[in-house]
Amino acid sequence: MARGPRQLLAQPVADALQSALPGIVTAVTDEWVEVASDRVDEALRWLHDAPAWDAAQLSNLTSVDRHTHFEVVYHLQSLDLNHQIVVKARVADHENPVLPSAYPVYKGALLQEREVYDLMGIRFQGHPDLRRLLLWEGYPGFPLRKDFLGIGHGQTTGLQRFPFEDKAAPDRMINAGNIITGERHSGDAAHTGGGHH
Amino acid sequence: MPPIPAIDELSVTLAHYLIVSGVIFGIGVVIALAKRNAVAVLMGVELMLNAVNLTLLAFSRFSSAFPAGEEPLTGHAFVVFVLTVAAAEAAIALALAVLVYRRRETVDLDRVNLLRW
Amino acid sequence: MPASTEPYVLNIGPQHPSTHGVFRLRVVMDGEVIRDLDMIVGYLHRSMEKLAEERTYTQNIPFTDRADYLAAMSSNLGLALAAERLTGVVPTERSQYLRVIFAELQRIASHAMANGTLISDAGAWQTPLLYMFREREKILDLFEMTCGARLTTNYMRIGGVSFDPPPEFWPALAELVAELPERIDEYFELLTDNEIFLGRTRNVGIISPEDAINGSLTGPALRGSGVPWDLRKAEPYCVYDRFDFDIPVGTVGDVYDRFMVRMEETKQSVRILQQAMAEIPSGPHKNDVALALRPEPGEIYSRVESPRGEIGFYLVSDGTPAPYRFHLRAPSMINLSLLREMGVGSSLPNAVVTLGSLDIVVGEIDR
Amino acid sequence: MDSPGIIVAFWLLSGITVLSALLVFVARNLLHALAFLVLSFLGMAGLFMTLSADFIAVAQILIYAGSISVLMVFAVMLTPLASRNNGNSLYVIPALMGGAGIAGLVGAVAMETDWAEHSGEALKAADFPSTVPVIGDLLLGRYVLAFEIASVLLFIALLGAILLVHERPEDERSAGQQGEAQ
Amino acid sequence: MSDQPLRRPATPMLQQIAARPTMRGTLLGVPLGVKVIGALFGLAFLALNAAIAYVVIDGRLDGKWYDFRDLGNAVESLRGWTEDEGFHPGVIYGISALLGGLGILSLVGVWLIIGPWVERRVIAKFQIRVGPNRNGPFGLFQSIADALKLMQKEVIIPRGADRFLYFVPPVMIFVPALLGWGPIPWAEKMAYIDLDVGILFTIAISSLGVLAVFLAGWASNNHYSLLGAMRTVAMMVSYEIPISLSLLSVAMLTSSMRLSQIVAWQGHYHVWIIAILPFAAFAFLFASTAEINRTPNDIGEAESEIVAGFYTEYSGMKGGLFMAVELGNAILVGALMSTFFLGGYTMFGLEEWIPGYIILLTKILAVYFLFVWLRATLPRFRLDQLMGFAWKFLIPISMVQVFVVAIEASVFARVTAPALFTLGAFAIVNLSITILLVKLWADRLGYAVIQHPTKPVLTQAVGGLRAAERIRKPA
Repeated sequence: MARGPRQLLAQPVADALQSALPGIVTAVTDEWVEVASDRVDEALRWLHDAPAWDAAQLSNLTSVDRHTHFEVVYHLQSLDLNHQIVVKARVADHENPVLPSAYPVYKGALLQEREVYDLMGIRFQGHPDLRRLLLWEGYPGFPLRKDFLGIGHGQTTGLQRFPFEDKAAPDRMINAGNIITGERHSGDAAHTGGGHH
Repeated sequence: MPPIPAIDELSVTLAHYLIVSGVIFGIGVVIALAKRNAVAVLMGVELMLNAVNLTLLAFSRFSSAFPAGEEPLTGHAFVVFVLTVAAAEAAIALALAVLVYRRRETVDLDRVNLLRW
Repeated sequence: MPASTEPYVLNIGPQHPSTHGVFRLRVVMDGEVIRDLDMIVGYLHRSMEKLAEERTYTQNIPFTDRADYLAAMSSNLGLALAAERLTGVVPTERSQYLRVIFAELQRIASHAMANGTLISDAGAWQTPLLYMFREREKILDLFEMTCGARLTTNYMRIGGVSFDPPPEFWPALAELVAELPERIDEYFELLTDNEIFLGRTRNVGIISPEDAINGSLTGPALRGSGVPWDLRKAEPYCVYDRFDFDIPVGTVGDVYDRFMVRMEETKQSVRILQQAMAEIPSGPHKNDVALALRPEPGEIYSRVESPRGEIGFYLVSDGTPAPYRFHLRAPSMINLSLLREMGVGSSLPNAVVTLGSLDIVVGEIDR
Repeated sequence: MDSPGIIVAFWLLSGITVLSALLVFVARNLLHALAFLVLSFLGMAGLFMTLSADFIAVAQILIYAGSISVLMVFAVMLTPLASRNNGNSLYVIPALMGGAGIAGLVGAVAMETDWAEHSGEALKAADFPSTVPVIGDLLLGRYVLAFEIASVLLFIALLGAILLVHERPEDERSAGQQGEAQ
Repeated sequence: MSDQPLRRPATPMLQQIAARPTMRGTLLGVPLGVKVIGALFGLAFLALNAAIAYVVIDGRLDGKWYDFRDLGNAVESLRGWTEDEGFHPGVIYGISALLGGLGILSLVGVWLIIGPWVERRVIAKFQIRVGPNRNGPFGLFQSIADALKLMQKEVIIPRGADRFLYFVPPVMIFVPALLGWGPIPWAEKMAYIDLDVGILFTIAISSLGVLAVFLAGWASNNHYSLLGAMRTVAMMVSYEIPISLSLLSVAMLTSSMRLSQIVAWQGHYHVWIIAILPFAAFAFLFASTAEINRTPNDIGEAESEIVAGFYTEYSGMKGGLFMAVELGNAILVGALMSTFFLGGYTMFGLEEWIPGYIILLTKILAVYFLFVWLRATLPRFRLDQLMGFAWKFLIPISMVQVFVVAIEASVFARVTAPALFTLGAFAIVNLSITILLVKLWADRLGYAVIQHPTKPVLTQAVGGLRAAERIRKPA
């Protein structure tokens, strides 16, 4: 199986994780550690803080649609120790996928989680500003899902109103709160558009 | 149809300037009294000062109270002082307007009706 | 109540001289001060990741051209490398050197563009930009000689590169490499002692190393903050471990440091080019590889150091010729994670320069 | 005053001045009023010019049209939430009457009085080749005290304006606001 | 996938450039007859020059209507003739005014056609490009084509714009740009209105543009416009003060506000005021670039920040008027700069031989070239930097300069030593005072030239935060 040149074997990571946070590891292979989906943020926080693993940077965050469930993949890396750890979370609910946000641990998750939400429809709880990134609010469906074959019958692409965005909330951004001052609104509140087809 | 007067009879005299200055002064008074906005009131005051300047200059030019060529430009010197005072007055008045706005969020003089703001 | 003006919304972009493409910043401003900032992207979204799921690995290489169109070679290389690691194909020795040469040429060209547009954002009336274009043109000429394309090169292949450079390539490259250090010194003279440029860029848009790492910044943005992280050294791919070069890191983390890191990296790239030209072995430029490779089910995350940072490819294979999942980690987009924190509270000119120093390519952000 | 140019200029310029002054009163928008005010100032400068007061005319342009109008612009822009409305208050009728009265009075006096004024050759003799040195001599000679007082006045006005508009630091301001609230 | 890529020659552009005919090659290829005729023309030109030189030395030209060195003579004799013929004074006045107005209008008009071409070609040379070269000879008709295009374009009035105030500013800003040319002397008697208060007039005229800029920005109902307008207004108001102060120094030194007299003073003493008042000249030049919105002070229309500043919303010829004013103002400032500081139409006695207006034009173009050079080289300041520079730096030092010049002017009026000696002493004193003041004041403000800006550290190590700390604080 393929591993990156600097990718750690997952078993020791899983063992350490399991001993520190019992019950958090749900599966492990050579390459990745799978953690309980509702405790991802705990696992990430622990890996970030543990000096032995020092997962200082969230290198990459993406997701895979496995038809029955989603996998969210976190590629963590330590710059000082120069290694890479792959953590996965299995989101079982294919209809209404929810996951804790990694933003409190990694600021770098800000846009990556927005992208995952946009294209795969996974909602990250605790994300300060969960909106669609590449597509516009109100786009029907989440195109990177495997069951997304096209825009459903009777639904428009919304191209007519593309430049004008969401007319219902024209000053959405101003009300979206301020990351800097900590006035945030919850991820749920941001989940306004995007009906499932 | 009355005969068209020769151009010399149309000549402009002191009275012409005084009338123009009186009219502008009157307009300035109306603006200063009738406007609600503090900045507009200031505009009226500036117009009045302008009218006064015109009077001073007109007297300086036409008046034969001084023999020609002797102390003729006193009016000009006075206008310089008026300009100075006008500039100072405008600065202070506009500062006051900004201050009033800061305290009361309006520069409507009808609503600035307390001596203390 | 202070004598402040009403906050108002300013739409910078999608058509704006300093957004470098169809990138839109929606800024709430109070006079000259930015109170809130939001970025709106997606105007160039072409659903590459979805399209890639229908195509073979080789067929996907042109998509990477169109993602980061200013550094097509680097993106090509990223996908080729990822696919090789997934399938176990070994590239030829000569092609490894060719890959290094073209990736470094691309880095010089891209940094020239980035720095040139940064200075244009600072208000110089395009003179430095056009000077930097001079070098970039020569490099693109080299690309054209080799693969027929200048921008969307589609050059790297699984198991090698698509063409061996023609004979006239090598003297042209030698000439370019010989004159580049002189040119770079010229830019240093023109810009590094320019008081206005220093005044505009120093202590503006500072990113601390902690924030840079935590915010997933990579590339010159990370190195400008003083973190010596370069995948060419940290995780040497191709034959980078055979070359002697340094990582330039900034000391303050401001716009000027990011600019200088790029300039210095250009010099280091010239060093690599010199060594690679001297050491390149002869041999085939490509291994014969089946057009439709069927890797075993599995996944790989492989990354290379593009001019903009870590460009990573996350490929999931299910045993068919097409990837089950194809994800491109776009450094341009992820480098913007801290944009709002940097922008809020600064002024419009500073924000424009800061955005310019992050060197975004909208094709890569939107994909 | 025999030059036809001056006669034409007088009627034209006084027309412009009076008309634009009227428009200042009529205009609905404060910034429109400001534009007309500047036009009025410029016409007034032209009138000064017909009185062969070149220095004063240019100073009028510089101070009124160039500076005071910009000051007013800043005042308008610094009071953003106030209305841009150039509306009239309840005093408009008395004000109109007063203004008309003053104008009529001045006009009547101007017309009825037999002014001891220059005309013809004497008026020509009152033309000055250069007003600036004479004004300078007057200002720094006979009226030097007034000149100095005016400079002090300007200085104090500058200081006063700065002090009035000066923003207190954030903490002090909030303390002041709390004090007011109590 | 063929192994043979489509190939083009290595650097097609370079080969094309190499294939171009050179100047020397062109000369060699000229036939003999053409050379002979050319030589004859050259000789005839030399003979003409010699004849002119003879007439000038002989003094036969002096003051005649055909004295081409001063076109004012012709107008003056025309006035004399009409007076003799018994025309009404108004007619005479009108004719001479129209002649002068025609001169100024044609100057500005011709410049508006040539100017863009000059600017674009010169900047192209700076930027290793070719510039406009397609339309007409050397691309000279490019600006005509541009003007035609601008005229044909629809003038779009933005929704919510103040219609009345939207249409006024382009006109309002054009008037001062033309009026400013009035008092400038082109030769001894060649000034349109040789105002007694020329300096004051110049300042007053330049202050008129402020309101037009503000109204343009405000009436457009666009945030970019308003931002640009407020920036420009703030900057123009601030930079009027250094301009006034530096011109005040000039007026005191020459004890006149009449522009022709300032030039005559410089011609009389054979000195340029820039040598005596270097700081005033610098302040004037710098502040003028701010007044006319040129690099490095073009923050009012900084295209990388606020698109086109206060005239973002003006399309067609209305926008074109703003651009034309900007271009015209550039040479107007060049003319003022030459008049006040560079000797105007005088050139150390050369004005006896060469028409003064040509000398002045040369100087104007030299200053204009400086502007273009700056534009092609420098980045832009930030608003706070610019305002700080004006208020903290230019104005205080200019004030000190005014005091020094006041003393010097009174000394100059009383001293009987040779003027050149006194003025030389003033020049040395002023230069040293300026240098000293600038240095002291910069130290006082805590400003120091950045000699060695931080360069990136080169390292072989790889790592994260800990490595960064190691690099920052080497053990």
